[in-house]
Amino acid sequence: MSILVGRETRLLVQGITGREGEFHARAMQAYGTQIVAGMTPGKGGQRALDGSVPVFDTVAAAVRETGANASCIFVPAGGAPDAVLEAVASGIGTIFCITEGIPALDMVPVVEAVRLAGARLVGPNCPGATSPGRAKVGIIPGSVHREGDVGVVSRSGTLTYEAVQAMTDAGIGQSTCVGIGGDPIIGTTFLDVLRLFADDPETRALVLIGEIGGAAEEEAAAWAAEHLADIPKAAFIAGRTAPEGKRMGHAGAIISGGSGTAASKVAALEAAGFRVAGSPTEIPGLLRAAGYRR
Amino acid sequence: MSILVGRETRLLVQGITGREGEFHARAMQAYGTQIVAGMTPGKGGQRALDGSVPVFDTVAAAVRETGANASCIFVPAGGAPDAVLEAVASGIGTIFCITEGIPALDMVPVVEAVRLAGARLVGPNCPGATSPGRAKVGIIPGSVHREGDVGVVSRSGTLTYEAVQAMTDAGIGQSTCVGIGGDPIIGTTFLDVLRLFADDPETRALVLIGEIGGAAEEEAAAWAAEHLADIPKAAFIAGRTAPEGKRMGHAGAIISGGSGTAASKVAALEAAGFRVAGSPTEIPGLLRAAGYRR
Amino acid sequence: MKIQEADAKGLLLAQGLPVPGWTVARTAGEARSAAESILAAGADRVVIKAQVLVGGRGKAGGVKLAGSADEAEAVASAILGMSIKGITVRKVLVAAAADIVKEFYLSAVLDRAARRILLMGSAEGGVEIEQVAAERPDAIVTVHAHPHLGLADWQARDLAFRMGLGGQLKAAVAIAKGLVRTMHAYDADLVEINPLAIVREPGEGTIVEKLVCLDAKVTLDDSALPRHPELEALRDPDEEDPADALARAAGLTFIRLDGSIGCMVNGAGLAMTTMDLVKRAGGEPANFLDIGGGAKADRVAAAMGLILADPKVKAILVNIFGGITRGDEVARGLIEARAQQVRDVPMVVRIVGTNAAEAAELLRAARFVTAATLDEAAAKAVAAAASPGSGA
Amino acid sequence: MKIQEADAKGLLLAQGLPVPGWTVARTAGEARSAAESILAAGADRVVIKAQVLVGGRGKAGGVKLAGSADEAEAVASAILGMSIKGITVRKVLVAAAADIVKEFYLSAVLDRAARRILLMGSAEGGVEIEQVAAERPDAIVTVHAHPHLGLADWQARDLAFRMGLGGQLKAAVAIAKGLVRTMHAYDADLVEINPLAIVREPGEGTIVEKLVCLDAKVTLDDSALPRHPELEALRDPDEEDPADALARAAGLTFIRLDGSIGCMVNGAGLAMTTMDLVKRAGGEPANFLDIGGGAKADRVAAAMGLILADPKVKAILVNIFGGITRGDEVARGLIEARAQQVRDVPMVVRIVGTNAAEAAELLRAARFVTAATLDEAAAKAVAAAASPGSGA
Repeated sequence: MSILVGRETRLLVQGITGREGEFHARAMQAYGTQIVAGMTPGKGGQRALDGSVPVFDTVAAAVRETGANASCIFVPAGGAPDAVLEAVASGIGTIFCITEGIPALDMVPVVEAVRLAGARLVGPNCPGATSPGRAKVGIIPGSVHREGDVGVVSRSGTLTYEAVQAMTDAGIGQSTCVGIGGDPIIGTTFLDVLRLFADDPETRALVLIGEIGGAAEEEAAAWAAEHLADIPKAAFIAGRTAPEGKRMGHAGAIISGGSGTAASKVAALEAAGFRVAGSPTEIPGLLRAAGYRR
Repeated sequence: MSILVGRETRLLVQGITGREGEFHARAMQAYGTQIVAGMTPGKGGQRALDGSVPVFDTVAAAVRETGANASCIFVPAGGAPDAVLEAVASGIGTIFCITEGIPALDMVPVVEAVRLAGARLVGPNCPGATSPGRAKVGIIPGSVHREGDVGVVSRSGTLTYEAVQAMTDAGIGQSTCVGIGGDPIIGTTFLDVLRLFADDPETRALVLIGEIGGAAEEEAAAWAAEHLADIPKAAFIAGRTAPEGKRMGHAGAIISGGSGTAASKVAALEAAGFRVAGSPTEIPGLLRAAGYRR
Repeated sequence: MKIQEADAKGLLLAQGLPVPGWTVARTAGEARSAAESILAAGADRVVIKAQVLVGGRGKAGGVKLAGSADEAEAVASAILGMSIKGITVRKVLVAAAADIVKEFYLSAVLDRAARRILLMGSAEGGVEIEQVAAERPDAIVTVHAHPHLGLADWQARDLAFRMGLGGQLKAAVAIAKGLVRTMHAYDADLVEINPLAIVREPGEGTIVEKLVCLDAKVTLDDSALPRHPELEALRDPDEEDPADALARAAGLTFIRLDGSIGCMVNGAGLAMTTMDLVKRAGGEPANFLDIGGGAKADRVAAAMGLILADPKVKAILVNIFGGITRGDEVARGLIEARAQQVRDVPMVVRIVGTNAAEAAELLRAARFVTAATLDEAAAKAVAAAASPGSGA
Repeated sequence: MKIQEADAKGLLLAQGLPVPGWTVARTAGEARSAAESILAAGADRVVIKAQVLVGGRGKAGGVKLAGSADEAEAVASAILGMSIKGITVRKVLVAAAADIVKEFYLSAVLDRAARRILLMGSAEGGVEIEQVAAERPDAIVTVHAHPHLGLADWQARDLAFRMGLGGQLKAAVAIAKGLVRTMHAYDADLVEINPLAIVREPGEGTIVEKLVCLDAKVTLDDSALPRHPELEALRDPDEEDPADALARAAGLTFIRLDGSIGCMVNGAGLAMTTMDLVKRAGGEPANFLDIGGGAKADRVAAAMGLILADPKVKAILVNIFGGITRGDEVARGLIEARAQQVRDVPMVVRIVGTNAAEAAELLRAARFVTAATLDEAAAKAVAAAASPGSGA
């Protein structure tokens, strides 16, 4: 098994006819993801990805005609919140929003609508998720992965690739890698992903890649201490040397007045049984030191 | 038993220090309703109804201090939607909004919030509900009632009193009388009330008092045909002679293009086993003709 | 409250919707000069439309085209003063006749059953939507605005695609959202565009197709008028029964009818029931009159004045069920009103409920004809109207 | 984006919040004439406040009172040009000194954990809220605006009562709702009033107490600035590092730091990690620089220019993990940038991921120093910075 994406994923790509949407849809399809539909208003009736994927005007039509059960959104920031709402209202259960630059207040009503509908939104401004050997949704390069049983969850993009590549190079494969996104308002938190991993029988170790700012890593650590005590766990926190009060690109990466510091996160993670790496390359070694065998 | 209001009702009166609020709170108390709290922002700490009822600044404080579980709202139209939201958010389960003249679009988000919270709103612009001998909430004159087992539901105010008085004069008592209000957007429909009566073992007959306009009576009749087939049922529809296209005071009382006519309502009710009266005074006789014995 | 087409278009325009220009004319001369300007600006023809609050003005001959200023004057002259369903036309709207490619229907309406705003669209525009609904219900597509989030873009797009407006997607979305915005901005309970039309317009050196609102119908929520004082000015005094204005000022709900028995009742449902019972007893009500809750003596006097102002009234039936309303207050108002009464009309009074005993005593002392039940009151009033002079 | 107090007050005023008047002065002379007007209008004293985007200006001597125009000129003269936390004061705000009865704190902030707007209030205003939070957390009261319905009146009332503002209920509710409205109107992620104060003001022949916003702090959501072009004008060019403006124009995220190793990375998390590893290897990063996703050659060249413009930079570390970004594009950008490079600074390049092989070939041909892992790259860059001339 795996979480969020897998062989059962029947993916709709919202914004499939855009430059980014098409590029990544192609990469997802090449990886083996079942892309059953594309959607771009006004382009219904066309076919995308060399004719292999039907394009619809509305998500409702795509769902009705193809049984799509997950969606990946590449719609520009101005239309992305609406795209999420359309997916939710049309019965899509798992939605990945890759779009970056969405004003934070636009997402406030959207995440609430997602919650009320009992759907799951990952992102926005996230790289997506990959269940190696099964499916990838989003923009994580497929080449960094290896099939396996370590669950990876991260706030950032390229840093995740770095960490996953290090694992793959060391022969450690992943059950699912999830990038939750670095925006202020996101649909799925570290804790949400840990809960999913806890219920996944094929995930036998965990890697958490956090950043300074906020308290999401601490919250996740506290939960893991109680519910994931028995499996090997490693972590990495970016921004240990970032100066206070400066915003390092990610909205999350700002520290003020001692809260959200790397030190507080490292302490919380270590207290919860995570081995915390000083560099992404140390993660494989720390997993093994924590008892991971594969 | 009874529905909506009863001996277990611990009533909060929102707007208790206003002229209407105080007048009717006094009448409710005189009828035997347990009024445990009043609420008027800025008058917290005072006592109303000759010192017998504490007044709070917020509904939350009233609930916390007195265990209020129902509320009756006499707040002016401008503040009434907010008063409903406050009651809902503070955990009040049953809310009667007596206020008239609330713009319809103001109620659209409010009834949705009530629905999402799983609470019940009766009204706005309704006379309230009385469970004779137990409690009355709202403005229905207590004197018209008699304890009994006939459930009454109505869209209007004084017409309800007329019908109930006729029953009382004929020796037929009521389990609960509910006025659902005549506004375009109301929290509780005829159908909702029929469902409650259907679950009330002490309600052994039904009286429905409708009006021209809309399709709520037809909808309720269809449900009653299926779920309330076995009990005596009588009905009255006001506006049989109202001219088409004219709005007769109640927002509901407008007919256009044949829908919502008295004829369609009478037909639907008769098809569902209701005996339909030509005058409110005929209701007792029709109930007896339908098999009601008391 | 209903408002006229020109006023409805003004509201839509203020909300940013595409409404082609128009002029309102009160005389044939004004219509002529409006037509001159429009024709001079390049239009082939003008359309002249009667401004009345009743439907079916097209069938009644209230909408005509004109190809010249002379013709416009003649047409306007014919329409102004015309009676449509009993309403005299006092204004016409003059606009360039559109070059219509295709007509659609689009409206936003408060859906009571669903308790949210409903958008209704159809590719069959320009005809009465009730007729489309009856004959080809599949030709009507609908979507509900979310009660908290409003009408989302995707909902508007979905509606547009289903209406066959995919080719005008952006404009259709803007208009659909604009209708909902208009409802909220003015507390309208209906905003209807029929026809919404694709028209040909001269563009930059070429002909462009545009989606525009060619007609507009807006009705406002009376309960919300207090917070839109500017909209009160859109009430058309020409078209309103003077009695309506008096009633509104006195806080009464009054509707004039054709019969001979004046009714004064508290509560709309009871007022309708009273009318029904008058009719059942063989009479015809002269009006619907709800004096509302908690009516005091002065409001009763005003109500009596309204009823007596109608020369058709031959008897009066007063039916009060006291709840908030106190019976003795009503009785005092009646006694006072009768004292000032110039016309001798029989009156039957029934007062029950709050302070009914005090009321009964006052009425007895003043020698009013009373009744114990509503049926009895109706019967007595009908009898009184049938035999003038027999009353109070 | 942070904006200055005077600009923040302007936004609040535009949203209808009660903000006493102020003037911005760039010279002591301007401050003098502003003070003259204010004193002539009846104020006893004026307050002169440094306009800088850093906190703690009061402690730093950037806020002073003056009782005369002379004194105002002298005070302004002292504050203008003063350096507060490294920022030179170029503007002061001049306003009538308020007659404060009691100070409160009120703010609206985007609460990431709860994913909704949080209102935070305290009866302990005028001091840093972080200090109140640390010392007396019970003195802070909060409420979340509903994510769909916004801040309801009852929530604002509840907050006001708990803040001890029951005596100014209407004003407090209006201000609390105004803060949320301000957040939405400008896509702010923080709107803070500290102090919110009850002040005495001369009323109609008497002294009245009023609730007003005496200070204001607003930060804007950078992601939303494209839809508020008018707010871009509030960015203070005086206070901004010129490199920031260049970076913004090129679509880069750049933060200048104190070290000697320039970093160019794609992705914020990876960029922070690169800094961390430079430090771990014994070096000090000269900057944080995220070239973003899908960076093309020209953006790489712009980034290189920014790094080289810093004279402290003694070595450059380029770390690219290609996902959306193509490694060969970056390599070409680097080769081009080096060709135009005026200053000889050693460079260590690591490119992995998409098109890494093509990149490696280009870099090899151009004789760049490369590294396989990030740790290796960091170590090489630190070594290069330590021994100048040893690099590429």
